[in-house]
Order: sequence, then structure tokens, then C-alpha cells
Amino acid sequence: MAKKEFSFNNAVLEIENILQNIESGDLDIDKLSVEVKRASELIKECQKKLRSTEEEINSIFKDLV
Amino acid sequence: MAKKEFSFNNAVLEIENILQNIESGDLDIDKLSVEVKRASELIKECQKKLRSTEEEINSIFKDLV
Amino acid sequence: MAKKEFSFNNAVLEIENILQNIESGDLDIDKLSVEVKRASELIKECQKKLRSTEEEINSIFKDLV
Amino acid sequence: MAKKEFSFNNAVLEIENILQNIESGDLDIDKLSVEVKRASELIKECQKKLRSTEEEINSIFKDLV
Amino acid sequence: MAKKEFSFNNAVLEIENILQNIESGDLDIDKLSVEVKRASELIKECQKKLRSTEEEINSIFKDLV
Amino acid sequence: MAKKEFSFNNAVLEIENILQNIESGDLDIDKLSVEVKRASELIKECQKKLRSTEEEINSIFKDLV
Amino acid sequence: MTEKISLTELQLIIRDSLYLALPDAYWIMAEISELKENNAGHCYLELIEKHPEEKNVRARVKAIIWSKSYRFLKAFFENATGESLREGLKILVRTKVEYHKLYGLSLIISDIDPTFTIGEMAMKRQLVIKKLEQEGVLSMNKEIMFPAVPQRIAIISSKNAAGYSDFINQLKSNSFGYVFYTALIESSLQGIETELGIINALDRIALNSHLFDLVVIIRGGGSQSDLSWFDNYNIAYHVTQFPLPVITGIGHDKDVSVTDMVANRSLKTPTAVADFLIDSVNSAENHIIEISSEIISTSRIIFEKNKNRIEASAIKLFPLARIMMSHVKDKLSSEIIEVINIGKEFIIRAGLIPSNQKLRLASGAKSFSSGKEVALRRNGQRLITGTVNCLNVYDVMLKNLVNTLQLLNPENVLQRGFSITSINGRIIKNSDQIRKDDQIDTQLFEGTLRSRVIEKTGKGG
Repeated sequence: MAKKEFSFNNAVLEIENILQNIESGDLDIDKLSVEVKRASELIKECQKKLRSTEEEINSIFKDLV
Repeated sequence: MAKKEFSFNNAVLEIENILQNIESGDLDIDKLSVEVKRASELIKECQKKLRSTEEEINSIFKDLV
Repeated sequence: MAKKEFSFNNAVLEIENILQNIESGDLDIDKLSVEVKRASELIKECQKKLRSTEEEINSIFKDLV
Repeated sequence: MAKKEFSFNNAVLEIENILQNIESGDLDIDKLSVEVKRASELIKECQKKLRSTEEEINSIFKDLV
Repeated sequence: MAKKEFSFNNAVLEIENILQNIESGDLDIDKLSVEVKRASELIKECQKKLRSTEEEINSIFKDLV
Repeated sequence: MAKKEFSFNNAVLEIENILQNIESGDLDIDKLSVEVKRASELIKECQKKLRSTEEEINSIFKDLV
Repeated sequence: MTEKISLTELQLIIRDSLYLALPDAYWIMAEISELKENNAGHCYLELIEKHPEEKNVRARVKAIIWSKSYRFLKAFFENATGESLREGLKILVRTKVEYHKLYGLSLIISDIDPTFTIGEMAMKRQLVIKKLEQEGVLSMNKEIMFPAVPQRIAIISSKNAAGYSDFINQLKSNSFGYVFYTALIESSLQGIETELGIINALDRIALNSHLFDLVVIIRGGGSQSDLSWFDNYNIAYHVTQFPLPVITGIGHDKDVSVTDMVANRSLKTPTAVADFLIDSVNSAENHIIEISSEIISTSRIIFEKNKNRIEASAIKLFPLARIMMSHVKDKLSSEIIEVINIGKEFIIRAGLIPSNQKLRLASGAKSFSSGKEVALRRNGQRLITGTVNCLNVYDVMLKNLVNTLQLLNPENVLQRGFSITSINGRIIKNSDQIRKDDQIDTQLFEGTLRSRVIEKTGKGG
């Protein structure tokens, strides 16, 4: 997944979707780990995004003060 | 049975089918033990699958948390 | 931004708008740093404007007293 | 401002008007230095007027005593 | 001011009027030096008048006593 | 004033009148020397009247007796 | 007519008869109609009695006061009455009738009672005053304004009177150098002609009253003067009616005559009148001098007042102008301070906006990202629990399957002592499936039995 096209919001939506699937229990065990993996990756991406945003903002603030 | 093509769900369906067959008693005595064996094997496969999935997920979670 | 056309008040309004977006939480995180950067730049411009105005006024006052 | 038409009282009124504008907070900071500059010029004109009046009065006084 | 039409009393009234205006603070500073000049001239005229009257009266008295 | 018509009493009245005018304070300094001069002339006339012989009266008297 | 006697004899008989008939002295009341002193000092009088209402004389007699008595009586009388013995006076005298062969009957006066004359005079005077009063003219001359400068004087006197020359001398020699214009209108001032003389003189003056400031009636000095002539009604009346003020200087030490009373002013002597006139003129002049000095001082005051006013103005003008200047300056400097303060304050206030916004931006961004982070973490948690639940479900399912399988596994059934009977491999669940003598296989936990059906019992059988 190209980083540029990563959308935090879309990622959150996808995570939400996966969570619903998992929580509803409808999910095939064969697909479970795939989905969990996906969700986990998305969460990590999101956290990464958050961290990078945070860093960016911090650097902006450092610049500002 | 190639592991790759193993489907937990199909296995469960087959097991349940076998169990129905057994329960119905229509089954030939020769085939009975074959079926029991088959079911038992499938269950083991399933348990294996479950465990492996569990492990996989755990490793994903370890990464996540 | 051409200095001549910079308006402190407009800048303040724009910053306010950005702040509302951020504070309401409606903002896309992908845009957060962009908006923060924008607001930060506007704030810098405002402060610069303030400093230059202060200097101007001070020099006028020095002349006056 | 042509010296002949300069009115001390009008100048003071204008200064007070500017002060009110500044005090009321309605004033755009973008215009602040312009207004302050105007006030400062008016004050200088007033001071000039005062000095010239003083000199005039002094010379009249010298003439009288 | 034609000397013939000079009236000491009117002059005194005018002087006192000017003084009152100055004292009351109602006077426009723009007019102050003009008024002071006027008062000063009137005072000179009055003093001149007083001197001539004094001489006249003294000579009459010398004649009389 | 024709000598014939000069009346000591009228002169005294006029002098008293002048004094009153002067005393009342209404008198303009512009008129003061004029009035004083007039009073002085009247006084001189009166004193003259008291001391100088009028042949005319004498002859009338001689005629009468 | 038998006996012839001489005139002398007759006169002596008359004398003796009268002497015998009138031995006493008598106090008699009479009016003097004539009075003469001779060189020897004797006084010869004619006494009459007259009724006021009648024209004719009722009685008349000659009288004599011998010089021996006269010297004493004259002084006594004058002293007591202020009048000399003269015609017209009523007197009370002690007399003795004498008859002289040469001069005939006469009364010899040996004593005189002046109180009677005083009473008579006073009564007469009172009558005159009362009449004048009743006519309302008594104070008319007094009411005439006295001239401020009594310079033109009509004098009623007699040329030769000592009083007149005293008066003129006093006037002319006044030390102030005042000029007085005098006209003498002669009149007798004593005796019977007094009345007519004065009235005529007054009438003449009245014709030329515009020429005069006043009339002076003066009489020669000395205390001998008879005041009673001036108690005359007609003189007094004329004086009251006179258009000019009348001053009397008819001099008397004690009493004042009616004329004195009605005159505008009355003084004792001509000299006093002159002094009074001089004083009047002098006070008029002094009045002028007073006024003139008042004019001088008032003028100076006015002058000084005006001068002070101007000087005060001159002194005030510049300080006031300076005060005003400094007020204006103060105002301007407070404006300056205000401009500076307000300008600075404005910048400070304006400066607060971006710094607040900066703070809000920082906290907003932080809470924004931390909110997102919390949400993410929650999602992670949900992922874990969801997945664990999911896996548990499968685990339970598998366990159930194992249990079911174990229950169904024939091996387990056999082990517990049950057996499976089959015919030709088919498990027999119903006796209907087989017939008698069918060969059936019975599988036990261990080993298999083949048996033959001997008997068959039906369901419930």
C-alpha cells in the first residue's frame, strides 16, 4: 500500500467494518486471521500516521514558538 | 489432503455430516468406523487449524499491543 | 502571501475557523497537519504584523515624546 | 494641511476621535499605525501651534511691558 | 482704531471680556494670540488715555487750587 | 457763557451735578477731564463773581437810591 | 364880684386849694404823648388817656420828672423794661398834683413802676403776634430761601446812623475780598415815623426786588434803642409779605421785637449782620471749594480705579494666557500619553489573539490526535477481544464435535459392553430386518460372534 494514498479515515472505516464482522461472529475462521492481520496492519498504519502527524505538528510548534 | 486447501468450514460441515450419518444409523458397519476415523481426523485437522490460527493471531497481537 | 495584502483580521478569522474545525473534531487527520501548518503560518504572520506595527508605532511615539 | 486652515480644536477633536476608535477595539490593527501616525501628526501640529502661539504671546508681552 | 472714537470704558469692557474668555477656558487656542494681541493693544490705548487724562486733570487742578 | 447770565446758584448746581456724576461712578474716564474742566471753569467763574466789581450793578444801585 | 384879687393871689388860692384837696400822692396810669428833656436835666411830659376804640383823647395832663428823680428813674425804667421813656408808652407813675402860678397844673412824678409798662408792652406785642399768627403770615419771610450768595443788599437805615457805617465798613473791609453791592434806602428807625419810613422803604425795594438778594434793616448801635417801634404790626406784616429775605440788625440785648421774630434772620447788631453776610458768602465759597476738592479727590479715585483696573487687567492678561497655554499643553500631553497608552494597549490586546490561538491550536491538535489515538486503541482492544471470542466459539464448537463423536463412536459403545449386531454388514436396529435362522454377526469390544437366529421377538414382545 503506497503511503501517499493511505487515508486515516478510510482505514478507520475499514477497521470498523472488520471489527463488526469479527464481533458478529459470522466470520469464517479461515478468513479470521487474514482480517485480524488486516485490521492490525491498518491500526498500525493509523498509529504511524498519528505519530508522524504528531511529529509534524510538534515540529511546526517548535518552529512557531 | 494438501494443507493449503484445507477449509475449516468444509471440514466442520463434513464432520457434522458424518455425525448425522452415524446418528441416523443407516450406515454400514464397515463404513462406520471409517467414517468415525474420518471425522476424528477432520476434527484434529480443525483443532490444528484453530491452534495455528490462534498462534498466528497471537503473534499479530503481540505485534499490535 | 504578499505582505501588502495581508490582513491581520482576516488571518485571525481564518485561524479561528481552523481552530473550530480542529476543536470540533470533524477534521480529517490527514489534513490536520496541513491545517495546523496553515494556522501556524498565519499566527506567525500576525505576530510579525504585530511586531512591525509595534515598531512603527514606537518609532512614531519616539518622534512624538 | 495648510497652516492657515489648521484648527487646534478640530485637531484635538480628531485626535480624540482616533483614540475612541482605537479604544473601542473596532479598529483593524492593519489600520492602527495609520491612525496612530495621523494622531501623531495632529499632535505635532498642535505642538507647533502651541509653540508659535507662545512665541507670539511672548512678543506681545515684551511689547507691552 | 481711530483715536477719536476710542472709548476707555468700552475698551475696558472688551479687555475684561477677553480676560474672562481666557479665564473660563472657553477660548479657542487658535484665537488666543489674536485676543491677547487685541487686549494688549487696548491696554496700551487705555494707558495712553490715562496718561493724557492725568496730565489734563493735573493741569486743571494746578490752575484751580 | 455770557457774563450777564451767569448765576452763582446755577453754577453751584452744575458743579454739584458734576460731582454727583463723578461720584456715581457712571462717569466715563473719557468724559472725566471734560467734566473736571467744566467744573474748574465754573468754580473760577464763581470766585470771580464773588470778588470782582460789576460796574453795571453799582450804577443801577446808584440810580435807584 | 366885690373883691378884686390879683392873678397871683388867685393862682395861689388854686394852689392852696388843690394842695388841701389832694394832699396825697396818686399812682396813675397814662400814656406818654410827649416827652422832652431840657438842659437842666428835667423831663417834661404830656400824659394822656386814650381808649383803644376811640379816636379822641379822653384826658390830658402835663407832668414833670425833676432831674434829681429823672436820672434815677430813667435808668431804673430802662434797666427794667429795655425801653427808654418815650411817646406812646403806657406807664404807671406815682404823682402828686402841683400847681404853679406861672405854669399851671402839672403832675410831679416821683416814682415809676416799670412792671406795668412791661405788661402793657408784652400784651400789645402778644396781640400783634397773635394777629400775625392768625393771618398765617408769621413765618412767611422765614420760609424764603436764603440766597447762597447774599451779595446785593438793600439796606434800610439812616445815613448818619453809626450802625450803618459800621455795617458798610464791616462789609467792605472783609478779609476775603468779597464784593458786596449795597443800596441804602433811608428811613427813620425810631420815633413815630419809624412805621411809615420802614414801610415806604420796603415798598420801594419791592419794586426793584429783582436787583437784590435781600433786605437788611439796621439801626445805630447802642443799647438805648427803643425796640417797641418794631413791635409794630404794620412793619411786621410788611416784612412777612416781603419777597426777599429780610435780616434785622436793630440790636437789642434782651428781647426781640416782633419784626425780629418775623424776619428771615435777626441779629443783634449791624456788624453781626455784616459778619453773617460775609460768612454766608464765605460758606458759599467754601461750599464750592469743598465741592471742587471733592471733585478733585473723586476724580483721582476714579482715575486710580480705572488705572488699577487697567493695571490689573494688564497684570492678569499674560499669566492667564500662560495658564491657558499650560492647560492646553497639559491636555495635549495627556492626549499624547493616551495615544501612546491606547496604541500600546491595542497592540497588547491584539497580541493576545494570536497567542491564544497558538495555545488553542496546540491543545486542539493534541486533543485531536489523542482522541484519534484513543479510538484506535479501543479498536485494537475490540479486535483482540472479538478475535478471542471468535476463536473460543470455534474451540467450543470443535469440543462439542469431539464429544458428539465420542458418544457416537461404536468403539466406545462396545467398550461399555454394548454390541452391534449386523447382517451382511448392515446393522440391525429392528427385529423385522431378520428372519429366523438368519446368520447374524455380533461385534463385541473385542472379537466378533457369528450366531444364528433362533427366535425372534417383536417390538415389546
